[in-house]
Amino acid sequence: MLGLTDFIQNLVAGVSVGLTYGLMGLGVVFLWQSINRINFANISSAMLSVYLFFLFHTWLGLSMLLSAVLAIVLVAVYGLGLRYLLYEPITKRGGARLEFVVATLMLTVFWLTLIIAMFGGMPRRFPPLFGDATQFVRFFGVGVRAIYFYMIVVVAVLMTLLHVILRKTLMGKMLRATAQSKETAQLMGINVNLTANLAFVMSTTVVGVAGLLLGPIYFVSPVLGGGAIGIKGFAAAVMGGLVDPYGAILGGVVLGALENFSTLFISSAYRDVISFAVIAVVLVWKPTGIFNWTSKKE
Amino acid sequence: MKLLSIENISATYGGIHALRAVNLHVDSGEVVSVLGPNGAGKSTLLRVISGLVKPEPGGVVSFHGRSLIGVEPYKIARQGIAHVPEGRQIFPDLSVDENLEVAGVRIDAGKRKTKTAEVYELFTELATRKKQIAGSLSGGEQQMLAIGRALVSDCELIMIDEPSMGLAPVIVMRIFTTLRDIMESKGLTLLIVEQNARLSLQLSDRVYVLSQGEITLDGPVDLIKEDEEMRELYFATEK
Amino acid sequence: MQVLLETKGLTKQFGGIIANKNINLTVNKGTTTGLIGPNGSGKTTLINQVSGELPATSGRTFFKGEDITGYSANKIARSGIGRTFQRIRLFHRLTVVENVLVARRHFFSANVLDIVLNTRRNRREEREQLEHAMTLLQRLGIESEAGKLPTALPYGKRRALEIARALALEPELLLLDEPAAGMAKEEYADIVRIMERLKEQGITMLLVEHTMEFIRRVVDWVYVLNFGEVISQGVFGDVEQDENVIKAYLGGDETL
Amino acid sequence: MRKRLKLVMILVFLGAVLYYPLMEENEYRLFVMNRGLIHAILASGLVFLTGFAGQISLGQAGFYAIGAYTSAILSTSYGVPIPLSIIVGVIFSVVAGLVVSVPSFNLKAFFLSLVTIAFGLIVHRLIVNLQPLTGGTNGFFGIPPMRWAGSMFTSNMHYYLFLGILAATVVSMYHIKRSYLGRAMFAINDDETAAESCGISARKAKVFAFAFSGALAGLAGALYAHFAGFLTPEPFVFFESSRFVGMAVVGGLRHLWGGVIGGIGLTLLPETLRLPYAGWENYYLLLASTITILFVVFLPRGLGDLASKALDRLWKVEGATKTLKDATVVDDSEAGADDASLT
Repeated sequence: MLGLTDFIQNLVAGVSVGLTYGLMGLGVVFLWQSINRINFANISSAMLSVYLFFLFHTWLGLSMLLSAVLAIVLVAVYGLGLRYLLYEPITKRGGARLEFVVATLMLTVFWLTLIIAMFGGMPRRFPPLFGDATQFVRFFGVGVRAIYFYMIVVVAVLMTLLHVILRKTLMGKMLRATAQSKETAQLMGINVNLTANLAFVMSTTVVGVAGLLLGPIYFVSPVLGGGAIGIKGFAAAVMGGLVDPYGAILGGVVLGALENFSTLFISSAYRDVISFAVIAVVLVWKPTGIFNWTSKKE
Repeated sequence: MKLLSIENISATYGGIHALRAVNLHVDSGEVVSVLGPNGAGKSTLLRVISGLVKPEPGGVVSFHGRSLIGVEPYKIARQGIAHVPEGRQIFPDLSVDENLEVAGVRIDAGKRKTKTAEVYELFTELATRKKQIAGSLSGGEQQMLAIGRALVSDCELIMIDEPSMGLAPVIVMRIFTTLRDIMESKGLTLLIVEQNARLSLQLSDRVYVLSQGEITLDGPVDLIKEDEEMRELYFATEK
Repeated sequence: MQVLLETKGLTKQFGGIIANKNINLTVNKGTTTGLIGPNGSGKTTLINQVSGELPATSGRTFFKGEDITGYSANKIARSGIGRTFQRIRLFHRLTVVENVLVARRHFFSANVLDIVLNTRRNRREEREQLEHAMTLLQRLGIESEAGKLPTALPYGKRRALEIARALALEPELLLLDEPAAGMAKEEYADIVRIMERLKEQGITMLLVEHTMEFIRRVVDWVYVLNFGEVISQGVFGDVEQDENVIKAYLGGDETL
Repeated sequence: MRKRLKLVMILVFLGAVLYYPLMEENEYRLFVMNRGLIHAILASGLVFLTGFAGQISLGQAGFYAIGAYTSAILSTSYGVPIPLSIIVGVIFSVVAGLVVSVPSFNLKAFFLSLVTIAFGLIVHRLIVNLQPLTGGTNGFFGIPPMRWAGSMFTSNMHYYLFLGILAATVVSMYHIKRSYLGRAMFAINDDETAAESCGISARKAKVFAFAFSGALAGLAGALYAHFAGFLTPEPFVFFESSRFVGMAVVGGLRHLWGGVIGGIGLTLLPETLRLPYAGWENYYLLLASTITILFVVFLPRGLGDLASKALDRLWKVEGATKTLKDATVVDDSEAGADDASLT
């Protein structure tokens, strides 16, 4: 039988991992809202940030914090690169969504093969950015793995920050206005070039952060850039109808919890199948998302 | 003094020749109406001015004597041209306050505040709904918000595309009286595109009639004050 | 006179906005009926409801006495209602004659195997339907454009092609959404000629149009919509004198 | 004169294609070529689905896997004769195609791509997890090879078989494209609303497109199973699906020969890059994905389009009616042929 403590521990584990899926979902939401595209290359942003962090810390000997910051900054710049080296040239040549999908998918394959060619397929130790991964923090008598604690804290801070940016600053409001109607935003004098850049940068950055958070669990390994984890980000985003950032986070949490309990009760072998089934079922049953409070009109 | 000047502008929109060699100008402090039935090219005209539609080469669109052709729409807006688009196009998921705020990106925060306060004074209906999501407003309130956005931007020229569309007569009256008040108190320059001729004529100094993409008539308002002529305009006889 | 199309209390609501309210409309066989009204009065919505593109919120549509409410657009098309669109919609990757052939789909009986093996039956049917399509193009005066892509046609001929495609269904009712919009003068004259010829051939039409001169020339009966409601109907000569109609277009007598 | 040149060129091309395996001394190269032919069959199915009907599938490896494992399991574990097991494999993937087509009824292409990804991943996980049936990650071995007159297929026989099937695929697609079915698919691709107004059921057209492309992927999979002799879940991962779409795009989505060019081209290319230099093994796939990206970015219409334009210039078709910017999208012979058959 499952005791209360076990239940809580599993719940916390599921929810915290789910939060990182939610972050990846945010990456999907930001881009979908601003340019109506899904960027499959963003699947690899999580892997890129982890390997960059590893590279800076282990190879160049920089401090962990500095390495993490540098990795995130580079991933943010990578977002800009995606816009100017991929999105713009394709759009300029009259390429539609499909061309963008194929190009970004191929870019994911590119990064994956590059990482495997350079570092090999075997996982490497993730530098203890969040302290000892095996340590426990005690809350009301329940031991929670420190890493989960960090995940919750980091995502909470990040979400608060995003909330403030989107709701309280002029830049955030401009971003939301552009998402609702690019044309009208232009008529208001909003520089839509700038808001698009911001969307690209934000979308890769959140996924980069998610990568660092997942590092202690998946180690420095190409698994982070493989299909499965990225797809969970999509599943989270789909639950928010691809337009609701809060919906994406909640979607990720539900997905994470679902996964964790299915590992517990069914089998870990079918864990991933659940996320994939969620995507299919939600999209077929309610394509506008089940956690969608943003009333995007068709 | 010519504020806005359009010479020999032609434009195609979806394969249709929406505008054919149109000449038009708006002087500072003037109210100009462009009348014409649906599909005459009125909206396209405004879209050309605000940069959303590219005209065919060879024409001139200038504001303060500076050419607007090829300038990005947001830069045109920042030069002081506010376009209140057809169907209002408020940002439905932004609050009333936020809608007004993003319209004032070309001015500093302090000025934006005074301008916003002025709008709330004009449209008291909006003042009570500051935090409400704009998508939940009624059609008339949305139109007020759309005009309010133009006012907040502290522009020199406001272009309004069919403010009466889809609105009940009482609301249309309300909108037009407010427009008149604004003009009297602030001396704004206005370019109105309308189908509802009777009201917009009462507001205007000069009028252009657009039919099938061409200006068929232009001059001072008295020119077509006669109701019969307006009827002909819409229920046109000769081709 | 025989009633071909009848709507009873047709209503369409988009979220909180009511586009159409309780529309009762009758189209008699062999007549041409016009729908006019200011911008945003719900004319296109009504056409789209009849053609099945938009499901009605409430109300029913009857065609040849049969209740076609809720039928899919393709089923309605096959039951004998052809249509054109406000902004011309052609298949730009298919040639002009192929555009027409698309609407001949249900005059083929060849199955997949016939097609893959290109049997004699398939070849014969293709030939027959091609001839039929060419005759239609000829009727609309665009047979010399058969092998071109629609993007190569001038605007007026694109409209003619769209009408030819609708006629390929051998429809009993033709819905035309602003057939003369955006036409240059010569093109306009062509389209009026086409409409007059269709009338002579006894084709029933329901059309939305803004050019009043066009309405005057081709329409037998006209409905005026404003705010999604029918505010007047009758022959055009009467309707254009109706104060309500004038008010809808020009505005009321209010002074500022 | 031009006509004779065309004929000569076609004959030379045909001769080269038929003669190739006889002069190929490198067994490995022939093996790669055979895989290229299999990929060409599969990529043709994607050209059909995406280029013709405008639907997207990023889960094509799923259909490929269903065909492969069905035929492998039936023939190995249950002793079903190979031709029959292949047919059942195809039927299974057609059924899967029918199921996957359902979401396409009301999902825009984009959301659909997510559903198809999910489908591909689920199939992959099932293969990994249903170990007793599929061998899981250890692989499925001992699949009987195809036989002719009692002896096992040689590489050359495989080549001619695959080539024949590929040719039949292209011919079928050609006929479908020129039929009411093809027109219906092009129509829903261009404008679904307008197609419906012409009496075309968009649903039926989509179901057909998914079934047909599923059949080709399943067939390719079944052929691969008996050709390779063993199966692992590896070739059926998510990224393989994107490689297949990449093949179709590089070949030219809207071109009849797109799948053939892309399928063979993108299979041979990385292998060619692999051979000459030692130490390149790790990087040849990198180059392959780079090349695909460059193609998509700089030549979104694909190689097939480029080739057909070049050939056109070669025989300088007089009075070619499709000179407009969209001329690339329809097969060039078509318009002329229609005109000709009328007069």
